Parts: sequence; structure tokens; C-alpha cells
Amino acid sequence: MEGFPVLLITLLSPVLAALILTFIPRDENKLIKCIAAVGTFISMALSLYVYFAYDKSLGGLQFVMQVPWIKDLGVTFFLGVDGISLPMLLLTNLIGFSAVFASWNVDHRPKDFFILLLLLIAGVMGTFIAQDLFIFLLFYEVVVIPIYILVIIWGSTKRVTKEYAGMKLTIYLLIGSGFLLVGVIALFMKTTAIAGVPDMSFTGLAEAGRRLGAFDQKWLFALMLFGFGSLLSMWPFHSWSPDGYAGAPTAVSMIHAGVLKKIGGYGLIRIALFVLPVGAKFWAPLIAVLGVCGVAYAAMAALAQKDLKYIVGYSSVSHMGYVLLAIGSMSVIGLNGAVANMFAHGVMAALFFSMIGFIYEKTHTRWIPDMGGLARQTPRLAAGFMLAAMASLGLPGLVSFIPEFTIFVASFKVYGGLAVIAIAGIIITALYVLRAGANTLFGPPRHEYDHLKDIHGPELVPLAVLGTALVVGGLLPFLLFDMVNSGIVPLMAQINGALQMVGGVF
Amino acid sequence: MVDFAMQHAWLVPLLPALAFVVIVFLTKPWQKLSALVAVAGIVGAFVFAALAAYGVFTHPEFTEGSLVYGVRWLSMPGLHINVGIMLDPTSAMMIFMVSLVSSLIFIYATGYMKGDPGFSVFFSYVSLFAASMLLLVLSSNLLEMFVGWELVGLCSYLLIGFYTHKISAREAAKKAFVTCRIADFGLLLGMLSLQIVFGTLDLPELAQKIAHFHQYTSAGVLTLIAVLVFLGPIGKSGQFPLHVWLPDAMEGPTPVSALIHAATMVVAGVYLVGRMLFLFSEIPSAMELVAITGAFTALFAATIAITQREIKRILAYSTVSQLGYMMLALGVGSLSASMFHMWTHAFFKALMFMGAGSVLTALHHKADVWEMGGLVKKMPITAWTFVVGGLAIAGIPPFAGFWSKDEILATALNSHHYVLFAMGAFTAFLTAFYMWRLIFLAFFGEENPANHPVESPWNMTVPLIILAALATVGGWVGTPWDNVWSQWIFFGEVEHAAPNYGVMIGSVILALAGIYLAYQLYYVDREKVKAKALAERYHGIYTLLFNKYYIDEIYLWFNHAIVDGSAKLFYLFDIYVVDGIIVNGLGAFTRLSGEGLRITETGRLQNYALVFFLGVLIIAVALAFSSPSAAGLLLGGVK
Amino acid sequence: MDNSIWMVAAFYLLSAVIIVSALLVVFLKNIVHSVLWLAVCFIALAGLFLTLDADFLAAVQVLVYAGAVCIMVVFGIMLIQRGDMGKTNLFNSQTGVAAGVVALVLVVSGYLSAATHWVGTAAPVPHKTVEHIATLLLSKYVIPFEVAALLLLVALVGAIILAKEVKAKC
Amino acid sequence: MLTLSVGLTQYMVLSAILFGIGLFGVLSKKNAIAVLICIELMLNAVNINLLAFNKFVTPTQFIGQIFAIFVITVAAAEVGVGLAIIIAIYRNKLSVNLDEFDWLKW
Repeated sequence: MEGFPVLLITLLSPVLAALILTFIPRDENKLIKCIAAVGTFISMALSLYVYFAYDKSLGGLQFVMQVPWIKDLGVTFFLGVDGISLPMLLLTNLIGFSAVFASWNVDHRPKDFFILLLLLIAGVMGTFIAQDLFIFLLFYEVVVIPIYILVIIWGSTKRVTKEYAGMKLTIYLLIGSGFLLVGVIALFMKTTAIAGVPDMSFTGLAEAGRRLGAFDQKWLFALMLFGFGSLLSMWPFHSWSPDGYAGAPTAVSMIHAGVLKKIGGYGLIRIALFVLPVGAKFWAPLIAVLGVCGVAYAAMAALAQKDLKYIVGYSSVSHMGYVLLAIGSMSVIGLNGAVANMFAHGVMAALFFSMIGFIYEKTHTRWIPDMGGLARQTPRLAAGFMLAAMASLGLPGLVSFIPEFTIFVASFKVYGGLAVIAIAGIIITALYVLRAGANTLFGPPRHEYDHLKDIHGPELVPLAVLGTALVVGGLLPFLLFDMVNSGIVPLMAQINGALQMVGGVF
Repeated sequence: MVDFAMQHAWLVPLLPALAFVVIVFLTKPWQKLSALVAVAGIVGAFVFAALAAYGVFTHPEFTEGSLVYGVRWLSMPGLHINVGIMLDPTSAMMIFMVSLVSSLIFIYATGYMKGDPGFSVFFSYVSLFAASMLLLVLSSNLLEMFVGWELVGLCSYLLIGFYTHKISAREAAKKAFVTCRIADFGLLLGMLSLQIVFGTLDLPELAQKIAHFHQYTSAGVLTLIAVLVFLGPIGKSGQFPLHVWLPDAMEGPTPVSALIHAATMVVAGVYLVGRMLFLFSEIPSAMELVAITGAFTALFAATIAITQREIKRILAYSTVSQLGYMMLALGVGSLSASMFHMWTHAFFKALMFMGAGSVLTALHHKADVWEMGGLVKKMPITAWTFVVGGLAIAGIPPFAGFWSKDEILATALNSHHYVLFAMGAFTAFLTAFYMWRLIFLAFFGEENPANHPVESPWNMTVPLIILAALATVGGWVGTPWDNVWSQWIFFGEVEHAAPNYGVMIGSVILALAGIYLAYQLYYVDREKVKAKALAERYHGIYTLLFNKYYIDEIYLWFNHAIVDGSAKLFYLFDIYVVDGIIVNGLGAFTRLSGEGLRITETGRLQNYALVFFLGVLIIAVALAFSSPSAAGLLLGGVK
Repeated sequence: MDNSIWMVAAFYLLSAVIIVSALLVVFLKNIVHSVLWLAVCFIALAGLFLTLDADFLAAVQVLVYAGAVCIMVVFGIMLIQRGDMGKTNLFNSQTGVAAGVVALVLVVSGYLSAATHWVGTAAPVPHKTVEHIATLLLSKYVIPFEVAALLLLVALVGAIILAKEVKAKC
Repeated sequence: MLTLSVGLTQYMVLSAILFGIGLFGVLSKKNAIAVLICIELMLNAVNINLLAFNKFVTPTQFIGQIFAIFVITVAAAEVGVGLAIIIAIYRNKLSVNLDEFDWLKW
């Protein structure tokens, strides 16, 4: 496989499928879905291959592909993966593949839907394998447009209209990326001035960026923190998350909560932390405080919800709080936990949203008081829902426990009492997740749902794929952690090196 | 074979886990097959456990050390977690006891659950439960133990809520999970602190490091850690004040009550404290805390049990009370007494729960003991085995409970905890009283004509008989005269306490007094006049006890008023302040300023032209008068 | 032509005619009258062009502006205006502001052109302007010339299409 | 001191005045045709400038004159198309009063 552009094919497979779809007549419903499934399956299989073929002992960037693009700006089309981006790549494709099956019952303009969905998946994937800041931003912007269209056409109107949800989602993303862009341009100008030659690759930026003065690093990092933070639904920039997920169609909620959000965390670690360690050190306590606020606040807000999607929406804000807290700890263990928790939350949230999607599709409601006793009528759906719920509350043996544990270790060590508040979040999480599960699935069955068909056939794929990931990741955590660790350790070593160089500043 | 079992003790939890997987993915549609798979799994585990235990108890070197082996689970700089097996006399005893009781309960359940639509599901859950419990017991690492700990919590949740259509079951399940979760929060904090302070969660390694804890931390921090760790057992073993979930957990099917809430899961807390005794024993105040909590819980739950009417609830409070005894034993420093009581308790409490299940099946789930009566004639096996259980729990020699309870009381006295000893002794009296109240009311006296009980089938009675036999002889391994038990299972020094005849005779007298009182009130007095009169006379106390000291109500109020109230507040804050004022406010500001500026957009060409020329003018003037070069640019470079 | 007194007199006279007629174009209330004064203005401009040694341009000015454009505008008015012709050319509501802006434009541009020192040459304009222009247009500026021709064609086609009656069903 | 010689400046001032008058008309007339003819005035003002530059700055290169020819060409085209548009508008709205049109506002 030497020289074979695996990453490029992984990236292009959904795009190619989308291209093929444009030539398919719009009423070929089954064919459209099959092509979309094949496109995402190829990506998933390849990313699994890459995940296991990656040489962890060697570390660093592998499967690299580099094509110079814009010389004057130092932009290269630079793809590559390491221990941080690989879990994210795998996550994207697991969720992408499942999302296609979770939307198996989309019958309203399916062709347009799947083309946009495939483009969305490709865009998200691109952000994780790009090793060049320009390419990263490019893919990031590619993502925004399909999201908007998908929400306003295929979304659902509940507490807020789908148009409002779509607007809110998009505008938030754009505001975030606006600030980010300012930061990136300023960073680029300053690093170019330092290095002499323009270089947009992460490593190039990092080398010059670390030589920036403390003041520059601080304000640049603040801009990036705001940009990535609002993408990660950092408190108090989180309010797009519940509304957006509630309005979005199932597949978009899955991808958005599952991976798109993680671009924020990934960027924060990969770019902000990596390039501007001194700034990161300065803002770390703030990140941690905001993270804890997010954990507690969103968990409490989730407790008051009656709409299933709102619960998961708030819960994802809460879980991202853990990621922020971990990033704020600025330690190997914490960052390991942050990346792993992003993976874990991605799988869990995607499973959650796909199950809620099916429930909504079948019962035409997401309003918890209108439901009850579904476990009798749709046991497999209930099993999937409970699996996701258990992962959400961090049940050991499922993928999210160990990441949370590592985050707690790291943050408890650094922040002590602050971390205790975040850890207490697990109680509230248990409360709202169990309440939602209990009131939806258990209790006396309702006769109006007696005719419901349990999930079957293609509808089982999300449960199978994501459920497997949940359990395997939980029982064999080293599969995930060895990978993440191989990426985090060199990163942290470089950061610490840079911090020691400027030592005395703090 | 024995060596193989010891070297591959991980097979013990694995077999039931495999049974779970097989049932869920393959045999679920075939009920009989599923039951067979589950029983095969647990019996296989029992065989392995028995072999491993045999191996342990025939190698004297195990009194000093233990067999530990494991594999890497995850590692990163600063955090290494190995999962593995730690086989020593305590865990060997536990896996033997757990798999034995589980096997019996599984067989019993094939009869009890017959005809239930969720038959296969039930067996998958209990298999998972057994697997998790065995994992917990065998763990060599605290984190691994926590995995098992939480998984048994999950299974308990699923099984309590097994009758999903019942709202009470659903609520009870939730309550159990959340209550344990609160406790686990403490345990998790404790574990984190241990990891941070000592850099490991490996039990043997921790034991070594904590013995020299002064190198790592101060006694104050260690006390805090011990208290945090102890929170976990308080929840899981139903100690005051987190005992509230245990009685409600009786909503599950009766085999579940027997399995989880009597014999196995609830003792996990006690087991954890036993495992971590090296931590607690370093901190005298922590030990006191454990002892006091245990003694208080024992007494507290016993008082509630006196007034309860539902058969399984009485047993549940009795369980809470007995768990208190075990804690008390740990608190006064005797691992062997505690584990011994756990061992005997598993047999007689499982027996009584299964007896209660047998009664409930016969009476079509009519649970009020006051509506039973005279069942001994129609259900002799159930009744007499239950009586054996009653004798055992009351502490009548030579039944199992006598020896273990006696040892706890003696240890408490020997360690000069006189108040705790008195509490324990009084609890013994209360235990005998309420248990025999139950027996007299349910099995003796006049038959209730509304009931038409029939004796249960063989697969329910055979386990009862086996357990009755065990409840009789199970305590003989630990008699004060020839205490094999404490030669193997002990902490610190082997205890050679001489038989304390005073305590023995005293406790027997107390037990007999309790039984006699129950006999007078509920058997001799056919109309129960005296009992009712007593309840009338002490109406206040009676209501307080009957309503379980209103603790549930307090929690409910707290949950609804405080937690839900503040949740509502947070949510309203979110939609009205964060979303309403800030986010939508920004949006509205943008829109309003647009509306304002819209006036200038007349849509009329000439207005635009006017402004355009004004702009041109301003730019021209600015350029012309600002810099010569700009002026030059404007004027064609001819200036 | 030299800087003789006739030259100066011609300039000021023509200037006066141009300005007055332009003012009348703007201020008269009858649009037809405005167009007539526009023609006067154009012819005076042609005269002014003569003083600038642009005889060809003067001819073109008369032909194109005074002839074609004015006629076209009159035709346009005929097609459009109905009723009282005395109120066809009124001011709108922003006249005052417009006057202010225009005054400012005048002041600024007047000041700028007065304040600028122009580097002129004393060389005269060659006499045979038409020949020079013809040579230049067909050699150096042939491409703009062709483009202009094309532009006129496009404008012709466009004008026809725009002005053509649109059928109800289209 | 006022001299009676005519130079570039005088032409430019004249051009400015004519341009101003045209601009004033463009900005303040209601009738679309009036606006159109005022635009012609402005174009002619430009032409004066071009020719004046031609004479006083680059007399031998004829740039100004050629430019003026193009201006006239474009102006002719503009008048044609402009009138056609006005007629089309009139046909739809039965009015050429610019005050009634605010179609730039959507």
C-alpha cells in the first residue's frame, strides 16, 4: 500500500458518491440510498484500515500526502494523520455510515438530501485530516452550507421553527469562524514575519508561533478560543446546540453532535494549544472554569427538559464541558482524556440521536409526557436507547467511562475543588438520562403505539455499528488510548519545551 | 484441573458473560434454551469457582499472600491501569458463595419466572449480573472493581425495573440507580484521590504504599480519602442515609431480590470496605465512622422492619440491618467476622427471599403479611425452610446466623466498643422479634379463606431445601472452638479470641426473648388485640416507624423542590437570559438596526445618486487635502 | 487659432449661451421646451469645440447631439407624455439638498482646477484633424473603435427589444 | 488680475459649471427623460474637458479628441437604450415620474 493515497480516497469516496448521485433520477429512492451507503462504507472501511495500520510505535504524521498549492501563502494540500486525528477520522466515518442508515426513511427529496449529507461528511472528514491551516478552514467552511440547507428543508419545527434553528446554527458557526479567521490571519502574518517564508502547515506555524511574544500569543489564543469554543458549544456560547439539534434532521444531529462539534476541541488542541502554548497556559484556568460552568449548567438545564432532543442537546453541552476542563488541565492525561472523550461522546451522541430519530419517526413525537412503555412495543429501539443513555452517564464498560475517568484524574490534580463540581455532574447526568429513559421506555405501554414496528433491517445498522464501537471501546480502552496517547505525548512534549523556553513568564 | 482453575480464574466471570451474549444475540426467541444457557453458564462458573477455592484453601501459603495476575488495560504517562485477577482466601470464598447462591437462584428462577414474556431477557440480565459480580470480587484493581461495581448497579437497575409496565418498578429502578450514583460520586472522588496521591489503583500496590502513607501525604488527606471511599459502600450496601433504594428495590422479580438484594450485590459494599481495610485501618477515625454507621444502620433498619406489612419489605429492612452488622464488624477491625456474617447471611437471606417468592407465587402476589396466615398446612416445604431461615437470622444455635452474629458481637466487645455492642445486641433482639412476627403472621395462625395456596414446583423447592441445609450447617466452619474460618480470612493478625460464653448465652437469651414476644403477640393472641393496642398507644412512634422516619419523603421533597426547582431555574435562565437577552438580543439588535437603516434605503435612484456624489466629494476633498501623493493620484500627477 | 480678442470674445459668448441654455434645460417646466434649449446648448457647444481646434468633433456634435439625440428624445416624449405639457418637467423633493451638493461640487472642482498648475505646451493642434483622427482610429485605436461599433449595434438591438411591445403571454 | 486670455482653467471652470447644472438636473428632476437629457449635459461637460486637455496639454496626439468620439458614441448608445427602458417602464406603470419608483428597495 506504499504510496497509495488512502486518505485522499477516504476523503473523496463520499464526494464521488455525491457526484454519482447527481446522475441518478430523483425517484430512484433505493438506489440513491444504496450509493450513499456504499460511498460512506468505503470511507469507513478505509479509515478502519488506516486506524489499525498506523504505526503507533513510530508516531508522528503518517499516510502523508503533500501537494503545493498556493505558494505565496505557503499553502500546501497537506493530508496526514496522527494519534489525535485518527480517532476523529474513524469517528466521522462510523457516524457518517450510520447516519446514512439513520436517514433510510427520508422520502422527501432524497436525492438532494443524500448529496448534501455526503458533502457534509466529506467536509468534516477533511478538517480532521488536513495538516494545513488553510485547508482546515476551507473544509470547515464547506461544512457550514450543507448543514444550513439540511436543517431548513428537512428539519422539524418544535419549540423553535426549523428556520430559526438553521439560522442560529449557521450564524453561530459563522461568527465563531469569523473570529477564528481573524486570529488565523493575524497568526499567519506574525509567523510569516518571524519565519521569513509563509507556511500554513500546522508544524510550520507552530515552530514560528511559539517564538511569538507572550502578549501576541495571549490575544491570538483568545480569538481562537472564542472561535473554537463557540463551535464546541462552550458555555456561554452554547445556546445554538439544543435548538440546533432539535431543529435538525436526525442525520444532521448525529453528525453535528457526533463529530462537527469536535472540530472545536480538535482545533483547540491541534492548533491553538500546539501553536500558542504560552497563550494557552495563560487562558487555561478560564477554559477550565467555563468547562465546569458548562458541565453543571447544561446538566441542570437538561434536567428541566421534556423534549428528548433537547435533553441530548443540553447533555452534549455538558459533555463538552468535560473536554474543555480536560484541555484546561494542560497535561498529558487530560489531553488524552479530552480526545478520547470527544470520540466517546461522538459515538454516544450519534447513537442517541439516531434512536431518538427513530422514535420520532414512529411515534411522531419527542415530547416525553406523550410517551411511555415503548420498551414493550419496540424492544430493540429501547435497547439502543438505553445503551446510549448508559454511555451518556459514563457507565464503566462502555466507551465513555475511561475518558471521563482520565479527565477527572487530570483536572482533579490541577484544579481540585473546581473539578469536584464537574464530577458531581455525573449524578445530575444520571438523573436526567434515567428520567428520560424511564419516562419514554418504561411504565405502562400506551395503546396508540401498539402498532409500532420495532427497528428492523437497515434501521439496525446505526445501533450495530455505534453500539459495537461503544462496547468495544469500553471493554478494550487501550485500543483508543494507545492511539490517542501516541499523538498527545509528542504534542505535549513540544508544548512543555516551548513553555520552558519562555520560563519565568509565569 | 485445580491449577488450571486458579490460573484461569477469569473464566469465572467470563462464562456468565458469554451466556449473556449468547442469550441476547442468539437464543432469545427460545425461552427454555435461554434458561439452559444461563444455568449452564453459572453452573460452569460455580464449578470453576469451587475448584479455584479448593485450590486456595488447600495451599497454606495463601493465608499470607495472594495470586495476582493481569494484563495492561490502558497506559499513558502518569496513569497505568492493569486489569487482572486477585485470588486470595477472601475472594475465593466470595466467588464460591456468589456462584453457588446464584446457581441455586437461577434454578429457582426457571420455576418462578415461568410464563413471563420476558423470560429470556430475565436470564440474560441475571447472567450479566452474575458476571459483573464475579468480576467485582476477583478484581485486582480498584478501577476494574469499579467497573464491576457499576455493572452490578446497571443490572440491578434493569432487574428492579424488570416489570417495565409498572410505574412503581420504573421509579424504584431509577431511585436505586441514582442513589447508588450519588454514593459512587464519593467513591469516584476517593479513587481519583488515591490515583493522584499514590499513582496507582492496583490493590496490592496500594496496600503497600498506604502502609507507608506518610511518604505521600498527610493523615488528614488520607482520612478524607477514606471517608470518600466509604461513601460508595454506604450507597451500595444500603447504609444510612442512602438505604432508601433497597426496600423499594423489592419491585423486581423475587429471584432478583434474593440474588441482588440479599446475597450478592448489596454485600459488594461490605466487600469493598473489606478489600480496602488496609486504607481504613490506617485511620482510626475512619474505622469508627464505619463501625458507627454500621451499628446505627443495623438498629435503625430493625426498628422500621417491626412495623412493615409487606413480606418482602420486612426482608429488605432486615437485609439493611444485617448489612449494618457486617459494617460494624469491619469497623471494629474484624474482616473475618464480617465476611463470616456475609457468608451465612447469603444463605439464610436468599433462602427467606426465595421462600417469600414461593409464597407470593402461591398467593398471586398478595404481599401483605396480615392477609396471609396458616400457610404451613398448604406449603409445608416453603414454611419449614423459612422457619429454618428465621432461626438462623434470629441467632439460635446451631444455625448459621448464630455463629457469625455472635462473633461480631464478641469482637465489638473485645475491642471495647460497648455502646456499639449494646446497639448490636438490642438489634439482635429486634431481629428475632420482627422476623418471627412475620413467620407467625404468615405461616401459622388461622388460614385466610380468600387464599388458595399450592406448594411450588420442584425447581423452586429444591433450591429452598439446599439453602435451608446450608443455612443450618454453613456456620460450622467458624465456631469459636475450632475457627477454621478466621485462620484463612483475616486482616492483620489471625484472631484467636477465646469463646466468650457470656456473649453467646446473652445473645441466645435475647433472641429467644424476641421470638417469645412475637409468639405472644402474634400467635397466642389470635385477634392480635395486644399488638393493635400497642400500636394505638404509641401511635406517634408507630406512624414514624411505619413511614420509615419519613426519609423518603424528605428526599422526594429535596428532589422535587430543590433539584427540579433549580433545574427549572437554570433552564429559564438559559432560554430567557442567555438565549433571550444575549443571543436573540444580538439578533434583534441586528434586525432593529437594519430596520432603522432601512429608512435611508428609499429605493429611489436619485437619492442614491445624491449620496453617491456626496461620497465622491468627500473622498475627493479628503484625498486632495490629505497628502500630496494622493492629490497627485486624483489630479493625474500633473500638480 | 491664436489668443486674439475674437477668440476670447467667442469663448465668453459661447460660454454664456451654453450656461444659460443649460439652466433653461433644467428649470423650464415644459419638457419639450427643455429639449429645444438642449439643442441650443449642443450647438453652442459645437461652437466651443471649434475654439478648441476640434472641427471634426464640432461636426459630430451637431450631427449626433443636436440632430440625432434631440430628435430621439422628442420622439420619446411624444410616445410618453399625455395631458398638460406645462407641468411635465418638475422638481422633486430633494431639490434643495441637491442644490447644496452641486454647489459644493462646483466649489471643490472649481477650486481644484484653479489651484492646479497645468503643465501645458505651446504647440498648436495640427490643422488636418480629421485625417489624424481617421488614421489613429483605424490603426492605434482600431480595437476600441470596433468595440464601440459593436456597442452601438448591441445598444440598437437592446433598444429595439426593450421598446418592443411585450406580448401578454410570454 | 483678470486677463482676457483663454486658457485651460477657463475651459475647466466652464466644464465644471455645465457638469454642475447637469448634475443638479439629474438629482432633482422628476421626469425620467429630463434626467436623461441632464446626463447628456454632464457628458458634454466631460467632452469640453477632454478637448481642452487635447488642445493645451497633448495637442499632437489627439488622445482627447478620440476619447471624446468614444464618449459621444457611448452617449448615443446610452440615450437609445435609456429611452427604450423609459418607454418599457412607462408601458408597465403608465408613468415616468421617478418619485413613484422605488424598485431599488427590496
